[in-house]
Amino acid sequence: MIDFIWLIIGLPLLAAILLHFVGRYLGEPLSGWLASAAIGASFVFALVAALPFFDGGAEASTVLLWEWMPAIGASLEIQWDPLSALMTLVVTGVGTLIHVFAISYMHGDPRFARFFTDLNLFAASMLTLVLAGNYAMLFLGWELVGLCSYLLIGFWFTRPSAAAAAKKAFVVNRIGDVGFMVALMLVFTSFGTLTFAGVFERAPDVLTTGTATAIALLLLVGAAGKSAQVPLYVWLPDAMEGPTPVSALIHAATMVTAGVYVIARSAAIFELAPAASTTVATVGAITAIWAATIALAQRDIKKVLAYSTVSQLGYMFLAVGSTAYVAGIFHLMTHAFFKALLFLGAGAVIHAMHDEQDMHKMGGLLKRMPVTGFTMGIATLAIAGIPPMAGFWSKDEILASAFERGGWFSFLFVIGLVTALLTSFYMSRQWVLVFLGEPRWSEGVEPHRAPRLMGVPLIILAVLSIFGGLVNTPFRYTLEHFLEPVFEGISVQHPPEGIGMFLILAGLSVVAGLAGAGAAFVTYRQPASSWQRFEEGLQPLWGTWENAYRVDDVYGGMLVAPGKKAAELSAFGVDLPLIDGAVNGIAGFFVGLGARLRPLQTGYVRNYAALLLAGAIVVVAWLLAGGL
Amino acid sequence: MVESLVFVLMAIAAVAGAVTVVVARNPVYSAIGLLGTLFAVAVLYVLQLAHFVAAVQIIVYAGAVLTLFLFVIMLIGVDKDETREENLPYQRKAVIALGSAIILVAAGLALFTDFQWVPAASEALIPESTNGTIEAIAEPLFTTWVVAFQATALLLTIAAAGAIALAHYRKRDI
Amino acid sequence: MVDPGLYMTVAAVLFFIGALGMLVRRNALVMFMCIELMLNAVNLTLISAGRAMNDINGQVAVFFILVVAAAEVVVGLAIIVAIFRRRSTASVDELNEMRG
Amino acid sequence: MLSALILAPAVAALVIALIPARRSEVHLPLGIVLSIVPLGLAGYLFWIFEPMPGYQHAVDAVWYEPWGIGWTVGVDGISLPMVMLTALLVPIALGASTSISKRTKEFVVFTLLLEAGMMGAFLALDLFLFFVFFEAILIPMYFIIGIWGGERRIYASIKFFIYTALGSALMLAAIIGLAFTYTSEFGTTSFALADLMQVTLDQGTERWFFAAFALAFAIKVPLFPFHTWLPDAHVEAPTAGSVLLAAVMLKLGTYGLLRFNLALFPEVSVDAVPIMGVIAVVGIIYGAVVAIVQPDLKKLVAYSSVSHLGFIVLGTFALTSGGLQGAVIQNVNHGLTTGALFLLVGMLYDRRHTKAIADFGGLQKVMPVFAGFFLFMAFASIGLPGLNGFVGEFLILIGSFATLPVLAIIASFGVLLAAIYMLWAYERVFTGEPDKEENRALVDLSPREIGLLAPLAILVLVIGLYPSVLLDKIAPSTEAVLDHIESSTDFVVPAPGRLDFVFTAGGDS
Amino acid sequence: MPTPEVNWLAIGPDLVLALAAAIILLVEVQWKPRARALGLVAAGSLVVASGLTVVQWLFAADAAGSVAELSAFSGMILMDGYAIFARFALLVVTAMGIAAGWQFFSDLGRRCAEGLALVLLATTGFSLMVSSNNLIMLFLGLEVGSIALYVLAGLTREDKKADEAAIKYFLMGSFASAIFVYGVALIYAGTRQLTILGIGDYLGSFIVGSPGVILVGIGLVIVGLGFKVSAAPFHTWAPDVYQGAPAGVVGYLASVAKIAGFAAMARILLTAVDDFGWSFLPVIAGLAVLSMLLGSIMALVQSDVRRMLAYSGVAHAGFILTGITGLSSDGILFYLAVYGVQLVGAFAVVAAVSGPGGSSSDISLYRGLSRRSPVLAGSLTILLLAMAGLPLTSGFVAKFGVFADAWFNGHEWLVVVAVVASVIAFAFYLRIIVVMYMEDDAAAPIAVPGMVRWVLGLAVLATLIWGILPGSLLDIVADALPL
Repeated sequence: MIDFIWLIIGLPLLAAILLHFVGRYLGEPLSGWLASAAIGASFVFALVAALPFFDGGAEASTVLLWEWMPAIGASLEIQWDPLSALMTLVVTGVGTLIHVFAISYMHGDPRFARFFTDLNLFAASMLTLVLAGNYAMLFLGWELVGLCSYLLIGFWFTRPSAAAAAKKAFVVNRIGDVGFMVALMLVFTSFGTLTFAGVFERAPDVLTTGTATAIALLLLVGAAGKSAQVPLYVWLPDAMEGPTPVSALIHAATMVTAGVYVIARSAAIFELAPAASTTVATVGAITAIWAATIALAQRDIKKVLAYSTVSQLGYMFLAVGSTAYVAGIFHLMTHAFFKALLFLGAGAVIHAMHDEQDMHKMGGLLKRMPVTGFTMGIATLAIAGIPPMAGFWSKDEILASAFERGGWFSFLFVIGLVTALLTSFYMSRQWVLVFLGEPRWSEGVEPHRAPRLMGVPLIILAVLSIFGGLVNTPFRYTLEHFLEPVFEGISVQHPPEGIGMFLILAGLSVVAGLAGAGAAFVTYRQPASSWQRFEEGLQPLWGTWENAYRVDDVYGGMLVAPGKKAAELSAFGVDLPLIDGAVNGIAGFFVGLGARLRPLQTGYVRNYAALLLAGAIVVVAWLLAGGL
Repeated sequence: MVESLVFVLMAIAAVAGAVTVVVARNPVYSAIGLLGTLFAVAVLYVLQLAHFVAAVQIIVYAGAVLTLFLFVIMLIGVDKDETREENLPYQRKAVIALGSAIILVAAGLALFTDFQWVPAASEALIPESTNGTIEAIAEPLFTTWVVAFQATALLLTIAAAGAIALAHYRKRDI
Repeated sequence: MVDPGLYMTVAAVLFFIGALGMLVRRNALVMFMCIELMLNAVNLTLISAGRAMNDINGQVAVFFILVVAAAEVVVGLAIIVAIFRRRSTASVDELNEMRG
Repeated sequence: MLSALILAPAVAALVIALIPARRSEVHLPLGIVLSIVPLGLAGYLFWIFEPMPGYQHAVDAVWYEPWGIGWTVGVDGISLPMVMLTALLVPIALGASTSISKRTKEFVVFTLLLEAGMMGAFLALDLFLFFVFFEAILIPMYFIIGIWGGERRIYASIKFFIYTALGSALMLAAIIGLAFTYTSEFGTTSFALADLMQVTLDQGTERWFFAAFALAFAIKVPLFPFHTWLPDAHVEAPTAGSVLLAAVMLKLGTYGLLRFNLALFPEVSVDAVPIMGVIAVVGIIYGAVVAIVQPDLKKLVAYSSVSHLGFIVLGTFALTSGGLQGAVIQNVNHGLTTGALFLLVGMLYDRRHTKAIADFGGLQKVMPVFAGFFLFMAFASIGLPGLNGFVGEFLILIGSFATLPVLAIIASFGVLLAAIYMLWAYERVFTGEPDKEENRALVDLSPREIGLLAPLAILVLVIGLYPSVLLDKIAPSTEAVLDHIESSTDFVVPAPGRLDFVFTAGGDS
Repeated sequence: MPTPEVNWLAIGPDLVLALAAAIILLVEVQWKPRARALGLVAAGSLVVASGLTVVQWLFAADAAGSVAELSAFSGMILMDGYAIFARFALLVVTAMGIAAGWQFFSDLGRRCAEGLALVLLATTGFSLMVSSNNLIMLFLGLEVGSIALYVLAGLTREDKKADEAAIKYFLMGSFASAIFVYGVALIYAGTRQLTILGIGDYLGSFIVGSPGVILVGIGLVIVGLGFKVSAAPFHTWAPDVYQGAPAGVVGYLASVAKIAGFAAMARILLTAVDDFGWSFLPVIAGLAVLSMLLGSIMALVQSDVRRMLAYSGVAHAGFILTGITGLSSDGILFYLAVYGVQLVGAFAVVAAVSGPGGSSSDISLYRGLSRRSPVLAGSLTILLLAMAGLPLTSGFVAKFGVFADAWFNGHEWLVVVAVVASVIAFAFYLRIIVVMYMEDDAAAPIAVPGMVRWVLGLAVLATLIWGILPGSLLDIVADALPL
């Protein structure tokens, strides 16, 4: 079994290659089904392969595929342990559903097959990332998912905005990757290897706190880039230019959570760098509330989800930062369910509204598309943290752990709580704006119920969003035990013991959730005019949020523009005139010298004679001077 | 005693002639000056027992060469005064500079070094050894120097052929 | 008797004058005479040196230099005549088509 | 074997030259066919090459005994990849030259002569012989640029020639000096690398000689600030010229630094590590920054070469196994990707007769296959893991971190900048709607062109995922270089897993 | 009654040439034969002379450097390998020169005889010069050669530039000769010796108390010969003469003057007054630097190919002087041989491009030459690259040789200057190539005379062979040592 573990990556990859070459002949929907089948198969395979872990018996095992860069101890090896297994299941599971959804969503697109090629390639890359047995291979997947995100965001490349967004995503990610690379340099130089086993085993003996912190923070930089944390989150909202299934799969469920995964994976290093962990948590908390506020005021249905994703990722960072790794992973999983569901639902809505994304032009859709409506409703409740939805358990565990950690973290706990409030508010706002109230559709738009093929994944995800939380309910902590072997020897933060404390905290977050949701209902059930007045009333704050604090403009003004200036200066102000000028100058100097000397050759014999005599005198004088 | 007197006179004559060659505005005068120098130098030869060479000097130079010079001067009619003003830029300055430079070098040699004209001079002069009679010259000329003597033939051939090639216009060529 | 050095000094002076003459006269013929002056200086040097060193070869050498001088004269005058035929001038200052 | 490798192209050139010019239709095809021969030989060489230190298949024939010069050629893990690269790219470059309309015959002849020269330069183990080839290849390249180039071809070709010759001239002086030192130490005269490696120079002299060699190679690479001939040469050169120039000829510089500077002047090389490192890193960043705003695709790729080659030099002077292996393999990688990029730009130029980025837009819609190849190669040169560029740069970065941590960190920003200029260029050229009228009619790649690009693409992928295919053969030789340096200086190659080293050695950069 | 010591072999080649010259002149007066016949006579004499030279070589090889056997005419003439090699080079260059300029000679009409005779006599003179042991003898040879060249320079009448060249060459030449011979006289005064070997022995065995006069003599000798080889600053005549002299002879004129002048200079400096090396080598080095830089830089700005070649010749003089600072005769001989051949070949192309009777050699005439005459363009390219010193050509080997010698003799800095200068020189060689290959021009194709083809073929072949297999010539020059 374990020897064929590579099939998990291999199947989607194979499908991708196949589709790349024969896809256009398969056409739709066949190529879509092929892709879905591939990833589905690897889900099944992963499930079977993961069975041993459920009874906690099996050991983690690594499989060496082949040497990659021996000089730096980098090889392609798969590590199969509960954590990677869990991630694999999430990726393949959610992935399969989204694939299926996409078959009908992408219906009619001229580059249908290409889309599934890229989607499968992404799946393969993501699996490479989570199955990697060493940092080098992890980085391989890390970058490949970035590539696929680039390809898929820019899938509709004829839209300049899409192309720009794709480039932005990749470049911003690259900024993080620089940090990541430097981290790897440090790791290799300290350990002489990049394999997880080797590194984590010897970390305590090898690493000084200083180095550990350095590595950890650099990893954080990388993670912040990939997982859209402050200040590198700006690419994610733009990434919504991609087709909605892409947003669901890459920019909600899987890729963006890679950062969380890496930090959890590197727990052994963070263990030695508490300061770094605190930083992670703080970054997470800030991101969470920052993005939540922005999400409040968005009109674009997908932008709301995008910022909520950023915010939720902030939660996960808060979790892993407060070393509640399991909680982080847990939330990662549940979030994958309900956020994927939300995106797919939004996709269905957009599909139905003929690519209308402005929520002000929606409303009253519940009657038209009940399945979508209800499933999205469930997801909204889930994300709002209303029990017994999945989101409740995971989010609550995060907050509880942060609270339990105490000190600075209790402040972060408060932020988290406030964010919870905001979250439920803007999510409910969205749901209400889209599905309730009177239709505000622009004329000609005739919403139709989502095709069945779209509906099925929605329902499945809805179910998961409801019961997904039960894998790690308090006091049973199935997931906790499942992941124990991964984090053994590492102090993992747990929620407070004792039912009382738990109830208090849970109560708090539930209250927050309900309050937010209630407020949203109250506000947005009323006719448009009134809630528009409400939003007006919150100016200018509301406007600032709507414009996402103008961060893009700030970056543009502070980084991009000056950078371009600098480049132009060095190209046309330094390179051409100075450096090249010097080269040509030297050449010109000799030619000029020649022209200067030419008159010496006057053509007059008597001048020649004078020159000759002068030469003679010099020669003789020199000889005498040297010889006597 | 006598030798010294003659030497002084002839040295002056030679230099005077040379100066004439350079400064005379009329080529004819220059030629006459050259003639004077040649004669004076010939006498200096005689003073040093180079009788044969002196004779050749008079015959070949004064006789043939100089006549040729005058002949050409007349032929191409440049026997008229030339202006003295210098129309080449810097030439005059150059001449002055170079002249003084040479004098400086010479003065330096004479004053600051134990300059000897003939460091290899033998202490005792043996007049017979350099008594330039015809026999004395002929003997090395036709033994040691014979090949050089032959080479002079080439020289004269070239002179002849060259003169023809340059100056002799056959009817066809004109 | 007179020190040979004096003779050679005179020769040097002649050579010097001849050399400067090359620079100051623009008439090809006169320049040419200056060259003759220089050759005479050489001859005088050779003879004086030879005498000082009891060596007859100095005089023999002079003989050859005389021949060379003669040959040079012939060719030189031929060239001057050829030029004069075409340009009717003997001034080298008017010959500077080629320069630079 | 190796002699055949060098002589085969020369003979081929001769054959072509003997065909009368009016049979212009046969020259190019025949040239391509004949240039397969060296490729075959190289392939066979690769097959029989034993992964072990030292030179293999060495030939040592006396050339002129009194001068101690000889036809001394041999191949090791450092030169083998370069030979492969040369042999592979010449047929491709020729295949890409169907648009050469005038004087096809001369073109093919010059290209083949160029190949012979480059082979010789990579295989020569006698400094005299090396210099002969090193200098001789200027001539065909000069003609290729000067005759078949663009408008400012003459300026570019002369600049290229003089500039490169200047560097090598001083190297010649240094070579003579080395030989002289050898003679005064050992009595006999010799120019063989193996012999000259034994001379002991006083530090002053060694510094001068090192500088002379380094300058020659720095101009060839080209390292900042000697790079300005490169953009001109590339912009003006015909496609084949650009490909061979970028892919192979520049490598003579990096190869020379690795093969000669490190071997002949270990002492100074060790001292020079910080300096060369700084120069290299400045090149990396500077080249990339300048590339961002280039209005011309070829110029952009040219400046990107400056940046990439900076990595190679950095790796070379990192003096760690990672760095050296990275440098060698990056030679190949840069050859493949940049060569391919120049091919692509050339194909575009053949269709559209412009290289200005501003003239394009939305090409992905009209020529998707072309766009696909371009994006592929672009990502390869960005250093995307899984493609070859990453292998080299990652090895170099990690390898050099042990010796020059600060520089390595700065250098890693080059990777970021690469993404910026490549993707921005891609965005402007390929995405959006093809709004310009001329662009709408463009036809996608022909099977021939795909055939030219496919092998490169495949190699890019293979090296990216299974670099051992090269590294196994490279590693012994690079290790030998390090052993030589360690044995002849008190330098200790930083062993991985000794972080303390970093922060002690970190100071000096 | 003493008798002259005669050794016919020693002067055999010269005798043959002189005889041929005489025959040509006399026959012409009497029978007015066609040019071709005269040409055949000249060619035959050159062949015979070369043959005799080879015999001399074999003889010298047996003699193995014994002064007694190798010096003839009571030490007036030397028959050492050095002289023989230089003479052979002169003969080859002469043959090539005549062949290349045959167009010109046959066009001379009735004066063809004089032309050929002068060429042969000039060669005779120079070959005596390179083989003479006696400075006066050397001076005689020099004058024989030079005077003949003066005439040749002014031989054509179609072109006014010719006689300007002639008079300039003549006046400056005589001036330089006078200076040279004065130097000889002073050396004589200082050493009582006129023979090179004698001077060498004398200076080797005695410490001269006040060497001032000898030093002045050496200086003047350097100046006189420096003029012949057109080393800066005594080069001023070269550009004008190269440009003005008839295209048919200028190649010959340039190369024989260089070969003979340098052969003589090297012999005097390296065997006669070598004990003063410590005092004159710096001066030589200075002249070398000046020549290399001035020549290269001035050539950059020329628009006339002949002037360009003249200045490049100045630069080459500098390189050869560099070789003299290396105190190695063989490097110099190699350089002279290959450079002489290249020069004749290059000027053969120049003559062909200027066309019969044509005297202009402006660079614009060379536009698109590669189309109009691939042969000319191709060979000129190779020859120029050789002059530039690109590898695989004889020029590179030659440069490398002299540089190495100079370095080995402790003139590192000079070598550095030299390599830089040679890079500057690349620029103008390339310029000609650019014009020929990279600028197209629809001018009419050029017909290349068969003779010229042969000459070019020979020159190119030699250039490449000696470049790729230098041993073939280096082994010979290695034996061609002066006594």
